[in-house]
Amino acid sequence: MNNRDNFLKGLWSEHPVFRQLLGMCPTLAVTTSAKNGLYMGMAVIFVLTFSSLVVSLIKKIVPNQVRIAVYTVIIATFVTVVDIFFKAYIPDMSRQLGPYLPLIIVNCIILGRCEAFASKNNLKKSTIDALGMSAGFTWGLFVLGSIRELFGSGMILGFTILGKNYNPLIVMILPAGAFIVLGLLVAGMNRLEQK
Amino acid sequence: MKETLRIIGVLTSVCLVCAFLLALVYSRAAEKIEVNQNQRLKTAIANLAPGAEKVEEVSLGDSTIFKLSDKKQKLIGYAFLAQGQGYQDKIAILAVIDVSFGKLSGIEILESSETPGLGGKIQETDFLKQFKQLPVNNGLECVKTEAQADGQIKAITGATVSSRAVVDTINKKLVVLKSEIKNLK
Amino acid sequence: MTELLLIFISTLLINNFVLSYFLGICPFLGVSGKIESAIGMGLAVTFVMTLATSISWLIYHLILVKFNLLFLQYVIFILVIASLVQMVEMFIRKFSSGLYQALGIYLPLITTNCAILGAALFMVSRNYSFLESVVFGFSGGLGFSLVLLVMAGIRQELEDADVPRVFKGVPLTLITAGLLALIFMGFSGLFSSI
Amino acid sequence: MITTAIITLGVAGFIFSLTLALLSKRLKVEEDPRALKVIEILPGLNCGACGFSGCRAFAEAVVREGQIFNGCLPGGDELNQQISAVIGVTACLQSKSQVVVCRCGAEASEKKVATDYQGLLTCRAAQITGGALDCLYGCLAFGDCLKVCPVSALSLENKKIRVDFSKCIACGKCIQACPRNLFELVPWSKVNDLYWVACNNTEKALKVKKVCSRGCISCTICAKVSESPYYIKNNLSYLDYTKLSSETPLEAAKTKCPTKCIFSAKNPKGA
Repeated sequence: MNNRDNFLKGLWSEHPVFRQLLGMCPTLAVTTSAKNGLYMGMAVIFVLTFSSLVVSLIKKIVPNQVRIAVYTVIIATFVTVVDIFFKAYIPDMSRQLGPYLPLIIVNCIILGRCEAFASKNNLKKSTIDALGMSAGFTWGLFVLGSIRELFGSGMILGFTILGKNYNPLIVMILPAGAFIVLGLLVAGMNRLEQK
Repeated sequence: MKETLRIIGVLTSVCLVCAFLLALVYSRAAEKIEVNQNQRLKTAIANLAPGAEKVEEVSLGDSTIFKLSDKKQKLIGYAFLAQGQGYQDKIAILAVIDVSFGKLSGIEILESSETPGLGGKIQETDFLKQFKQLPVNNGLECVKTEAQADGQIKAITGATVSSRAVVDTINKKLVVLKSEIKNLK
Repeated sequence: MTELLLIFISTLLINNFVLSYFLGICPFLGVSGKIESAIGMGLAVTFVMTLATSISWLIYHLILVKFNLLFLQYVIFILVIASLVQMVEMFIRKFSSGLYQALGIYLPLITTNCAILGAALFMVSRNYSFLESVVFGFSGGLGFSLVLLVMAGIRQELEDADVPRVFKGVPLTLITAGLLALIFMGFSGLFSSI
Repeated sequence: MITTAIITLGVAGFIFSLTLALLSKRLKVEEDPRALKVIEILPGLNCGACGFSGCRAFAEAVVREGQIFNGCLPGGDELNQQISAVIGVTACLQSKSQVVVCRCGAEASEKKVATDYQGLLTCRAAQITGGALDCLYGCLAFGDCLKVCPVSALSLENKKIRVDFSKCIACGKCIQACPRNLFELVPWSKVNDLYWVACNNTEKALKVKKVCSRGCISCTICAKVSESPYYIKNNLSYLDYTKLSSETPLEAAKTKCPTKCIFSAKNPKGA
């Protein structure tokens, strides 16, 4: 598999949200608006890329019994860095994302990718894989966030789209809406695949 | 034995390196974070009590209260923080009250993760303006109809739980502070 | 006492971990296929969650707060959880092979279960006392098991249902979860003063 | 602050790793090294065809009981011999390995359906309600068997089940899944190609002809070929697999069948 395919597979054919259904907690929890989804995605890009990099560097010296513990500690470190950064420079976003930002630590995408890919592949490959996966994750969150924001409050990224008289479908912003919209999106993905 | 040492060695050294990195990053950003948090408090107080020139933090019993004074060093009121359980998660409120503890100047929601579009409306002016210059001698009450008597707040339609959480949180804190304010010289 | 009961009921039903905080969705989608595995997973999560919240509380209040090291909380919490899960696995493997047969394969999955870390983080951000934290962790795990079980029951029935092909599997599960979330919202009327 | 941070996390890391390391020694379950070896050899499909809950459970039972029971079906003879070698017993090898065949060979155009079936699209449901197929014995073609096959050896082609014999592991899951009992385990002979009668209808010829143009009309032609392994019972032709030898006229009988309901497949595993 060449580098291009390796990157692109995260964007479509092995899309983490719509295909592999990984990292569902932040996917559903923070996508009440497109902006939240975007910021969350960027945090994931940072964490996934760097932790993949480190894991593939140290994979040989980590004994099996503490493998998971070591990986999670590394991931937690990068997440804390992001968290500190958010708190210092974009405090509003940090408040919005709340505890879901630290929950990136246990995001199955990250541990999954570290376990399944970075611990078996070389540095370059796992970094490219990580970039592709997290970019895929980001656009997934953005789409989900946009749909929920559009119908839930008539806006996208804070711009009114559906006009003043639009009566928002509040269910879209509630947890129930998150599940249903994601379900429909995955079904749509399946439909595209069938053709 | 060798295996044991390796387990300990790897995990411990990973922890050491991580701790070092984090401490480094944090020490750089700590000041900025502090400023951010204070900034928020300060702007909130300034919004609610435009006349307050000096804000002085004093502890009162278990809680902290801010004494607000105007240009002439005259005490014009107090600001206090109250925290309570909302529908989703905790809600943190800043409230400003007059010297006699009889009238709220206003409140601001510092932290809440209530459902946007429903409970989230507690952060909107329509709800918050009800607290402006609100006489609270007899405490606050959350009602579902239009507010008629003193201290009454009309709950947001569809978000009674969140509205009530705000009112109750302030109420509880008020009772505590009222009984202890005498201890403040 | 009322406080504790309130936390219990509200975490179990109203602010259910899965349906209103979206915590533990991965195992929720993965393990809810069969009732037996749902029970196993639920038990394992409840056990580890109760243990993890109590230990995290102790570490947070006795060490981190004291030394002003709050920024280390994520790293320490996850270290506690990962090690704890591994120790629990070793223990039941040694002392109860029956229990290991039943729970063993789910334990490694728990480390990556965000519900556990989520419980620890929520407990901190809400300033719970020790007892409250334990109740919170326990009822969170119980709520997770409850929803997992309900979902597994529904999914077993849905297997024979005639649905459009593109909806088969995950999409249907997600939409069912959405409807469940709506149903659980009804519980918020249980108390008038939460 | 940097120092306290390093000390705290370092100590925490040290304590946890120490506990883990000690526990992993102290609590080490004396796992039979042979069991680990067996697990390594096994394909790890966890198909459950051996009658245990998974490969691991099978391996543990093998080592504990000192026998290989029915062996690992997907693994075949070769693998079972390896397992036997690990636990030091002689494998009770199956004389021939097996595959499943489906006893309905009718395609969509050959099956007659009088009604427009509107019920649930599963075989089990259609079997209860009826109406999906006029023939009361043939394949309903909703693919219940496809769903249970652990190795995806089954497929539906033109409403006819096709078995990929190179994939089939003879686990028997399709046999249980099919409400019409159409699957049959047959020996995978090393001397002949695989032959089977692709009809299960035990009605008399006239009734069979009404519902299917492919069905066995019990004309007995196949049984009349000299040295024929075929025989007729209950208006249906059967093949006696115990009578097969390299000279058996399997092909001759197949070509003579008027409804072409004797099927054959090349033996991909070779003679």
